[in-house]
Amino acid sequence: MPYLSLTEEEKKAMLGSVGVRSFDELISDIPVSLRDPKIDLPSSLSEPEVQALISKLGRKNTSTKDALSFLGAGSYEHFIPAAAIEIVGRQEFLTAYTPYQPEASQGTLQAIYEYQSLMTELTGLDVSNASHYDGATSLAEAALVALKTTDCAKILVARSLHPHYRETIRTYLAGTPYKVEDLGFDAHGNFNLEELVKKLDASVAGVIFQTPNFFGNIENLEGVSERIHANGSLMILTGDPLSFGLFKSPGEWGADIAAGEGQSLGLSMSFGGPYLGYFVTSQALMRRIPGRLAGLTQDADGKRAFCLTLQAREQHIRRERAGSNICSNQALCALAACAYMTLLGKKGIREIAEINWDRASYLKSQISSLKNFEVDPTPTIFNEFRVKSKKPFARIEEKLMAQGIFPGVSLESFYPELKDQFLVCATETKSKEDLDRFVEALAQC
Amino acid sequence: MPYLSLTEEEKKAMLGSVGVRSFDELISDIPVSLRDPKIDLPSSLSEPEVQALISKLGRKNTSTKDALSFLGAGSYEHFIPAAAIEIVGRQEFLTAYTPYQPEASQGTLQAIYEYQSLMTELTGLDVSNASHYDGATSLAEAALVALKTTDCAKILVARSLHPHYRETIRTYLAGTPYKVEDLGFDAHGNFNLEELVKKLDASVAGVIFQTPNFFGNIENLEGVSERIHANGSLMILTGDPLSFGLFKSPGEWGADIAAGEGQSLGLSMSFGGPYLGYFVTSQALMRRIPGRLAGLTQDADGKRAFCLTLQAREQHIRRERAGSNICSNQALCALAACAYMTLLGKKGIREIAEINWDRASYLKSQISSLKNFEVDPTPTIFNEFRVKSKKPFARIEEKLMAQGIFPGVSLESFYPELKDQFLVCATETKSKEDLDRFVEALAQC
Amino acid sequence: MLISQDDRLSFEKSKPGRRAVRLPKARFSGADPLKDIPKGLLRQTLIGFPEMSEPDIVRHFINLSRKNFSVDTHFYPLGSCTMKYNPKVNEWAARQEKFTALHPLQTEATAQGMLQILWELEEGLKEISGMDRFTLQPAAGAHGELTGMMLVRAYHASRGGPTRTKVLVPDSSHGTNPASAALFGYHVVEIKSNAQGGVDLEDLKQHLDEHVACLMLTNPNTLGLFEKNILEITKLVHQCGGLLYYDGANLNPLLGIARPGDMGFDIIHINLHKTFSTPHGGGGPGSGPVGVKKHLIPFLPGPLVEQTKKGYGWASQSAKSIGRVKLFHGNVGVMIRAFAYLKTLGKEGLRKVSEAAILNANYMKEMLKDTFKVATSGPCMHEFVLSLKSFSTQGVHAGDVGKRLLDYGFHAPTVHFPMVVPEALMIEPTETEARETLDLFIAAMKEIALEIATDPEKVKNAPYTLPVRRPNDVLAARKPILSYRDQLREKLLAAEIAA
Amino acid sequence: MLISQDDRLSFEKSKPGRRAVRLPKARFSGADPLKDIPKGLLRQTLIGFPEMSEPDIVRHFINLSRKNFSVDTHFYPLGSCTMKYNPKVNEWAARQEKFTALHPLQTEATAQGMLQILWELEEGLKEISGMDRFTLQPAAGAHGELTGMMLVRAYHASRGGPTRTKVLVPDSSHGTNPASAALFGYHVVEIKSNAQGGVDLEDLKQHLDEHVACLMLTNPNTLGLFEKNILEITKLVHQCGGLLYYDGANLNPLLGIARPGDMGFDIIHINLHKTFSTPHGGGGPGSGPVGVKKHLIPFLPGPLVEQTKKGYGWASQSAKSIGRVKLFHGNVGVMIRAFAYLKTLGKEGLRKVSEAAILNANYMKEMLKDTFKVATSGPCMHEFVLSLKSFSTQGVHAGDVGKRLLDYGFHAPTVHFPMVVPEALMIEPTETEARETLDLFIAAMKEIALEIATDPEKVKNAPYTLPVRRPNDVLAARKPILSYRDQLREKLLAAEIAA
Ligand SMILES: Cc1ncc(COP(=O)(O)O)c(C=O)c1O
Ligand SMILES: Cc1ncc(COP(=O)(O)O)c(C=O)c1O
Repeated sequence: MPYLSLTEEEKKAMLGSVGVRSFDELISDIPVSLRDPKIDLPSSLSEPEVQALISKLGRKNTSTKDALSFLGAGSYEHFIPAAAIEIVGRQEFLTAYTPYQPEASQGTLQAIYEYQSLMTELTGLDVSNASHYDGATSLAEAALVALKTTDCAKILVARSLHPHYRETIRTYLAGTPYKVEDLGFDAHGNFNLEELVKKLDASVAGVIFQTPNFFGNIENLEGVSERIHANGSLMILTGDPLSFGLFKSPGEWGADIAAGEGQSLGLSMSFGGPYLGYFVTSQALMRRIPGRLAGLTQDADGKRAFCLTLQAREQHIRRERAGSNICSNQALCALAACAYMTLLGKKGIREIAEINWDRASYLKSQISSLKNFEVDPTPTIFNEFRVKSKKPFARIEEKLMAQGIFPGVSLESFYPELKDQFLVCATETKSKEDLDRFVEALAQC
Repeated sequence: MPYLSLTEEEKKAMLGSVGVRSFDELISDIPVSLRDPKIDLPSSLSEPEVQALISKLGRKNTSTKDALSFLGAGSYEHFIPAAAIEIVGRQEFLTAYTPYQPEASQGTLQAIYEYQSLMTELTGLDVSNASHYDGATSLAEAALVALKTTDCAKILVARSLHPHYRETIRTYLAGTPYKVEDLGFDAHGNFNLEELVKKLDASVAGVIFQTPNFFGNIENLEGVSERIHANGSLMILTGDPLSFGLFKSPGEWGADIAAGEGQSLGLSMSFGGPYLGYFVTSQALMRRIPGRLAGLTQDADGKRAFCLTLQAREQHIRRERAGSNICSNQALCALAACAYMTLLGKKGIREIAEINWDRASYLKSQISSLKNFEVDPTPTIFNEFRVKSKKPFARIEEKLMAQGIFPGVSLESFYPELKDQFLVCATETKSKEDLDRFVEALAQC
Repeated sequence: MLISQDDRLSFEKSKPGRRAVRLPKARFSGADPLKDIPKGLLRQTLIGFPEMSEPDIVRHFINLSRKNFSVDTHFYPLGSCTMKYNPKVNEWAARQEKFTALHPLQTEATAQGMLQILWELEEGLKEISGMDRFTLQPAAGAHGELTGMMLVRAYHASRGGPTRTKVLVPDSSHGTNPASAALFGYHVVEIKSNAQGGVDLEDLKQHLDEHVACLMLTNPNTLGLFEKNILEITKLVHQCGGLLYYDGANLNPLLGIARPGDMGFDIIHINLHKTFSTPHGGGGPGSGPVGVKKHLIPFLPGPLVEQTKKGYGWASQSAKSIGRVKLFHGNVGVMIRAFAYLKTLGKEGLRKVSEAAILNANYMKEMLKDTFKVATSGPCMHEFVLSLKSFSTQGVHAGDVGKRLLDYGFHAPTVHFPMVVPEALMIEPTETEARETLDLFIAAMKEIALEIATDPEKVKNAPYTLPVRRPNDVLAARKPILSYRDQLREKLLAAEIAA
Repeated sequence: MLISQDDRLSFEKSKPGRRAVRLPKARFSGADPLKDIPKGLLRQTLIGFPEMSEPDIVRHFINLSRKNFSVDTHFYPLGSCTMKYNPKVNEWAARQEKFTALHPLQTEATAQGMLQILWELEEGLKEISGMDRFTLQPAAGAHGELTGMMLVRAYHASRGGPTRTKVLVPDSSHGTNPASAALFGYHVVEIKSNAQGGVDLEDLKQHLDEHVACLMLTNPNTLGLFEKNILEITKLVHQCGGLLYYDGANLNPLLGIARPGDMGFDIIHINLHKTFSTPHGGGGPGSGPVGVKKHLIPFLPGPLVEQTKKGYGWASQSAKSIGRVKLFHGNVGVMIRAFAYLKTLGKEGLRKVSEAAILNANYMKEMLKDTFKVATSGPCMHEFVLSLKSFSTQGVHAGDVGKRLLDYGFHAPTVHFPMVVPEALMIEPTETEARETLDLFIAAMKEIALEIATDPEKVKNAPYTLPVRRPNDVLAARKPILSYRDQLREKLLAAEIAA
C-alpha cells in the first residue's frame, strides 16, 4: 500500500512499546471464528495500472463532450468557470472536515456563510442552510419540516415535480402516519389551480410545486401562496436556481421553503452526483432548518469570526430529538456553487439565465416548424421543453444516437400517458451550429 | 476584459487624482504618428467560448492517449503520479516568480534546493543548478562553459547525440570563433573510440556524448574520461536521467558536466515543451555554472533558511561580464521533477528504469523475430532501439497509423544514410497487450 | 504576512460595475425577455449579488483556503471521522471528463465504463463486508442509516407479526443513530454500556421483546472497542425477531480482519468518505452505500446495477423495493474515488491498512496513558478515548486541550464525545500517519499537560496562533446572523437605535 | 499554527523501507538486469534518494507552497516582471490531455489543432507588435535576446561590409541585454541616460559608426518612461547601418496604443509570461517569441508553422536560417495559455489592458510622490521608480523597505534596479489590481515612511511575520551549501574538527 508509512522495523518497535508480542494480541477481543475471512478481491494495482484502468473504463463511455447532448430532466450541462474548478480543488478545502474547530476552519466557515448569503439572495428567502444531500432529499426534509411544523398529516405534491423527487418523498414518508397526495397537471403541463383549491383542507401540511417544472414550464403561481397560507399550510417551492436570475424567485412567489437541486450552479453532471441540495426558509422557520448553519459572531478578542451555530437542532447534541439526522452534507458542492455565483456576479447571474432561455426558445421555435414534431407554444419555458414526436421516440433516439446526438429524455417511462414525448434541453453550452445540426437531424427523421 | 477591475467611475476619479483631464495626457510622450495603430484581431471571446474553442481544437489532434504511440527520440511518454500533478498545480508555486525575496519564497527555495540535491544524487555529480531551458540549450551552455574554462576553441560532438541538440550547439557557436566537430558512430550506432583518440588534440575544449544515445544505445565509456582529461579537456555527458537509475551515471563515467533533458522526470510531452534542462557539474566548476542556485544559510535569528546564492555569476549583477544570460528558467518543471523523484523514491527510481528496459527488451526481441524487420542485437538499450524495415518506412507508418498506432520516429530525416530505419520506444506505459498488438500489426506489413 | 488580513466578505469587496466571468453576447432567438416573457413571471430585482473581478475573487478564495487545517497540511486525528490520506490518483480519476461529463440518464450502452465501476465497487464492498447486495444511493452515513431504518420497517411489515416500534442503540452510539431511527418514527431506546465500555448484555436483554425492530451498533464502538460479545448480541436480537444494523463508520480497523456480515448483521452502511479514503470536502460530499443480507435484497432502493450478456445495465426495480432515497444514482464522483482506492488496496492491502490503523492507535494510547486517563482498559482498535476529568480542578476542559493542540499544529481530536465518557478526547490517528507524526503529537500532549499544571490559563485561552480565538458561539446562537443580509439588517437596527 | 514548522528536507524525513508510488510488478521480457546487462554499464549505488510515504510527501510540498507569496495570494508589484493575474481558463486549456499528450514529432495530420494554435498565436503577435514573422522557439526573454543577437550577426554577415562588433545598450537596460550580447561575442557599449531618464541622444550619436551591429532598447524603459525620441533613435541607428532590437519585456502598456514595429524596430522578443499573462512558476517556464521585419525572416530559426491547402504544417527551413535554438518547438504549454489569453483579449481588450496598467501606475506614483522621491518627472507608463536615497541618513535602504512591505502582506517591488537610480524601488502594479489594493499598498508605504522617521531599526530588521528573517546571503556565498550532500559533508567536517 503506497499510503502507509510504518516500516517493518517500526512496527516491531511499536508493538514492543505497546507491550505485546504480536499484532494478534491487539485484536484478541475479536472472536477467533470471525477472524481472517476469505476475501476474494483482485490483487492490488500500482498507480500506473490504476491510471491505465481508469482511462480504459473512461473510453467505454460516450460522454456529453463526445456527443451533442440535449439531455436535461434534472441534470444540466453547463459551462463551469475554470477559476471555480481551481478553487474547489484547493487541498485545504478538499481534505478538511466539518468545521468543528472554528479557529482551524475560518476558510470553510466564511465560504459557507457566503454561500448561505448568496442562496438567500437568489431564492429571495431569509435563511439558508450549509447544504443538503441533493434536491430530492432536501425536498423530502422540507416535507418533514412542514408536517412537523403544522402538525398536519398530508403533503400535496404536484405531479409535474421531478419524478425522482416525488418518489423520494414517498419513500421517506412510507410507513409513517404521513400521507402524500398528487396534484395533476393540465394539457400544457401546468399545475391546476382548481384542483389545488379543492384539495386544500385542514389535513394539508404543505404543498410542493416545481418551477420551472419537470416539463420545463415556468409555473404562474399568482395568488397561490395566499391560498395555501390561508389554509394554514406551508408552500414549498423547488426549481432550477439558475432560472431565478430571470424568473420569479420562490421568495417572490411567497414560498415558505425553497428546497431543491443546485447542480446547475457550477457542478458537473457526473452521472448524477455529487450534487447540491439547497434549503432556504423564511425567518419563521429558522430553528426548524435541517443541517449545518454557519453564523457570524465575535471571537474572544472582539474580532469578527464565523462558527457553526444553532447546533442544538442537530443530532450530535440532541440525538433522537434532533430535527434531522443529517451529519455530513455536501459542503464542497456548496463551495463550488459559492465560487460559481461569485464569479458570475450580479450581472452574470441574470445573463446566464437569459442565454439559457434564448437557446431553448430558438430551438423550440425551430423544432415547432418540423413536420414530424409538435411543440406546445403556450408554456413559458426556461431552458427545457416538451416535444411530441409523431413517430416512435425509440426510433428517433436510435437514429440520432447514430449521428452522435443525445436527443433528450423520454417522458413515457415517467408518465406512461405521455407517449413518444420527450424533454429537450438547450443551455448556454450549445452554439447556433449545434442547435441547427440537431434540428436538421430531427428533420431527417 | 474579465481580468480588470477599474470601473468607469474609478477611472475618472483616478485620472482626477493624477491631475490630468484625459488618459491621453498620460501617454503624451508617445509620438502621435505611432498612436492607435490599426490592429486586426478577432473580437474578444467570453470564457464559455474560449473553452469551446479549445475543446474543438483539441479534438483536431490525435493524442498519444487516442493512439498507441511508440514515439520517443527525446520526448517520452511516461506515467506521472497524480500527486506530482497536484503539487505543481499549487497556486503559490505556480503564480510566484523567482525567489528574489527569500522570506516570501521559502517554499520555492526549499523545493529547488531539494531538486538540486536529487539531481546531484541521480547524476553522481556535485552541483546542480536550479534548471535550464531544456536539454539542447543546457548542453549548448555546457559547451560554452568548456570553451571558456579551458580557453580552447573546439568542441567534439558525437553524431549519435540528439540531432536537435547538435543543431542547437551549432547555432549557439555559429559566427563565434569557436568550432564544432563531429565524432562518428559505428555500425551498431556506438561512438568510435579510435576516432576520439585521433581527434583529441590541444584545441579540444570538451567532448559531448549522449548515453543512452539517440539510437537508444547505452554507450560503454570505459576509459574515455581518462583520455579526455589527460588531454586537458572536459567531458560532457547527456542522456535520459531516468536511465541513470539502472545504468551508470555521468558521475560514474567521470564526466565533468552532466547537461541534458529532464522531461522524463514527471513532465508531460506537451508537443515539445515546457521541458527541463538539467545542468550538474563537478565541484571544480561550481562558480562557472549558469543560472540560479539555491543555497542553505542561516537567517538573522540563526534559523536555517534558503536563498539564491552565488548571484555574482549572474546577469542582473554582472551584466555583460556574466557567465550566462539566463534569467527566467524552468522552475516549475524542476518542481515537477523534484516531486516526481521524491514520490518514486530510492527504490522506485531504480524500478522504473528496470521496467522501461524490460518493456523495450521484450519488444525488441519480438520485433527481431519478424521477417520484414531487422534489429541489431548487439547494443545494450534502455527504452528505445533502432529498427530497420525492409519495406519503405513511409508505407509502414501509413498502415500502422490507420490502425491507430504511431510506429516510431523515422531516422532518415536526421541521418539520410539510415534509410527506412526508425526508432521505437516502449516505456512503462505499455502493457503486454499493447506491445503484442504492435508486433502483430508490424507482422502484417 | 503569509495570509491576507483582508478578511472581508465578497459582498463587502463588491463594487458596482465590476465583473469576473463574461458570457457570450450573441442571441439566437431574436426574442427579448422583457417583452416576450409575461411580466408576472419575471424576477423583479436581484440586488444583493456581489460584483468583483476574477483576480480578486481568486485571491479571496485562495486566501480563505489558507485559513483551514486539512489532512493535506496537518495531522487531523478527529476520532470517529477517519481522516486518513485522500489519495491523489482518486481525485485524478474522478476528474476525468469521461466521468464528469456523463449525464445520469444516458443510455446504458453509452455508459458501460461507468456502470462497470459501480458494479465492481459493489462487488468489492460485498466481499469486504460479507453482505450480499448494496445500494449505492445514500449520500452519507446518516442517509444510509435512514435507508436502513426504512429497510427494517419494510422487512417487518412484509412479514406481518407484531408491530415493532423500538430501535435499540447503545448510549455510546453516534448521534446520527438515534436521530435516524427517530426521524423515521421509531421509538429509540438507549442501552447502557458496561464497565468495560461495551454493550451491557443484561440491560440489552431487558429491552429485548417482540417490539424490537432493530439494534443499531457500531463495532468497534465509539470507545474504540470491539464488542467481545458480538456473536451473542446478534444472536439475542435475532432470537426476538429483531434485525441488526451495523453503522460502518468504524469499518477501517476491520478490513480483512473480520466482516460485519459474518457477525450476524443484516444491514450495514459504509462511509466511503472514511474507510474508502475519499476526501471530506469541509463537511461532504460523502457516500454511504447500504448493504444487506439476502433476505433484505428485495427491499433495497432501486435501481441497482446488474451484469447481463450485453454488459452492464440497470436492473428493473423489485416490487418490494422501498423506492429510491435520492435523485439519480448517488454521489457517483465519490464512488469513482472509492473504486480507485479499492483497486489500489486489492486483496493484499486490506489487512495492511487495518493493522497499521490499530497499531498506530495502540501506540499513541500507550504513550499517553501515563499522562492522561484512558477511558478503557486493554488494547483498543483504531481509536481510543481519553478522559480529561482530572483537569477539571484546574478548570481545564477537554475542549481547551483541543484548542491548545491547534497551536502545536495539530487538528483537535473529537472533543466531548462519546458522551458516556466525561471530558472525552477521542483520538483516531489512522493508518496513513508516520510514527514521527504520532511522536510529535504525543510530545505536544505531554507539554500541554505540563502547561495545565503550571499555567492553566494558557490552555484555557488558547489558541494564539490562528486567525481567530474562541468565536463566541453563545452569542452566535442567541442572535443568529446567518447571511450578509442579516448583517445589513443588524447594522440598520443599530443605527436606528443610535438615532 | 497554520503552517507546519516541520521544515525538514525530504531527505531528513526519509526512513529506509518507506515508499510512495508503487510500480507494476509484471515483467514481460524474462530478462534480468543483473544478468543481462554488462556489469560495466550498470549503476553501482544510488543511496541518496529519500524514502517517504505519499501522505508525507504531499503534506511536505503543500506546506512548502504555503510559505510562498504569489499573485494568487498577494499583491506582487515586482517592477519589470508584470506580475499580473494568470487567468485560470488558460491553465485549464494547457492542461487538456489533447495537448499534454501530444508528441512533438507526431505527423502534422495528427496535430492540426495544435498547429493552428501556434499559427494563430503568431498571427496575433504580429498584429500586436507590427512585426512580420515570429519564431516561437525561445524559452524566455533572455533566450529571445540571444536569438536576436544571432539574427543580427547573421544578417550583417549576409550583407558583407564592415564587421560590426558593437552592441549598444542604455545604462538603464536590463542585465540580460548586455549579457546576451556579450555571450554571443559582441562588444557591449553602454549609452548614458539623459536627465529625464531617456537615451542621451548626444551620447548615442558619439557611438554610432559602421561597427554598430545593433541597439537594444526596452521601451518604455526600466524607469517606466516612453522614449520620446524613439523615431529619431531608430532613424539614427538605421542610418549607420545598425539594427534595432526591442526588448519586449515592457510591452504591456503599449497593447493597442503603439507598436514596436511601427517605431522602426527590426527584431523584438515578447515575454509571454509577462504581457500575455502566463504564470511565472516560481521562476519559469516562460516563453520569448522573437519577431522580425521582412528582411530578417529568412534568418529565423526553423521550423516555422505555415498554412497550406491541407491545413497547417511545418515549413521547410530557409537556407539562411541561423538554425534551431532549442529542442523541438519551444515552450508550447506556455503558448497555449497565451493563445487562450489572446482570444479572451480580442481586439477590444488590448487597449483596456494597457490603459488600466498605465492608470494604476500613475495613480500610485501620484499618491506616493509627496512621501517618496520619484526618479522621473511627468507621467509614467506601466511602472515607476522611487529613489529612497534620502533615507540613507537613517541607515535605511530600498531593500529594507521591500522587506518591511512583506509584513504588510505585499510582495516587495523590485529593489536596487535600475542601477542608474540610487536606492531604487521599482513598482509595477499591473492592470489586474483593484484600486483598493493600490490604496492599501500606498497606506503601507506611508506607514513605513513614518516608521523610518520614528523607529528606523524596525524597518531595518524586518520582516517579523514570516518563516525566516533575512537569510544571510554572504554566508551562503562564502561557503556554498547547494545540496543535501553538501550538508552531510559539512556536518562530517564539523565533527572531524570537533574530534
Ligand atoms: C460512528 C458514526 N456513525 C455515523 C456517522 C454519520 O456519517 P455521515 O457524517 O457520513 O452522515 C458518523 C460520522 O461522523 C460516525 O462517526
Ligand atoms: C526588461 C527585461 N528584459 C529582459 C528580461 C528577461 O526575460 P526572461 O526572464 O524571460 O529571460 C526581463 C525579465 O525580468 C526584463 O524585465
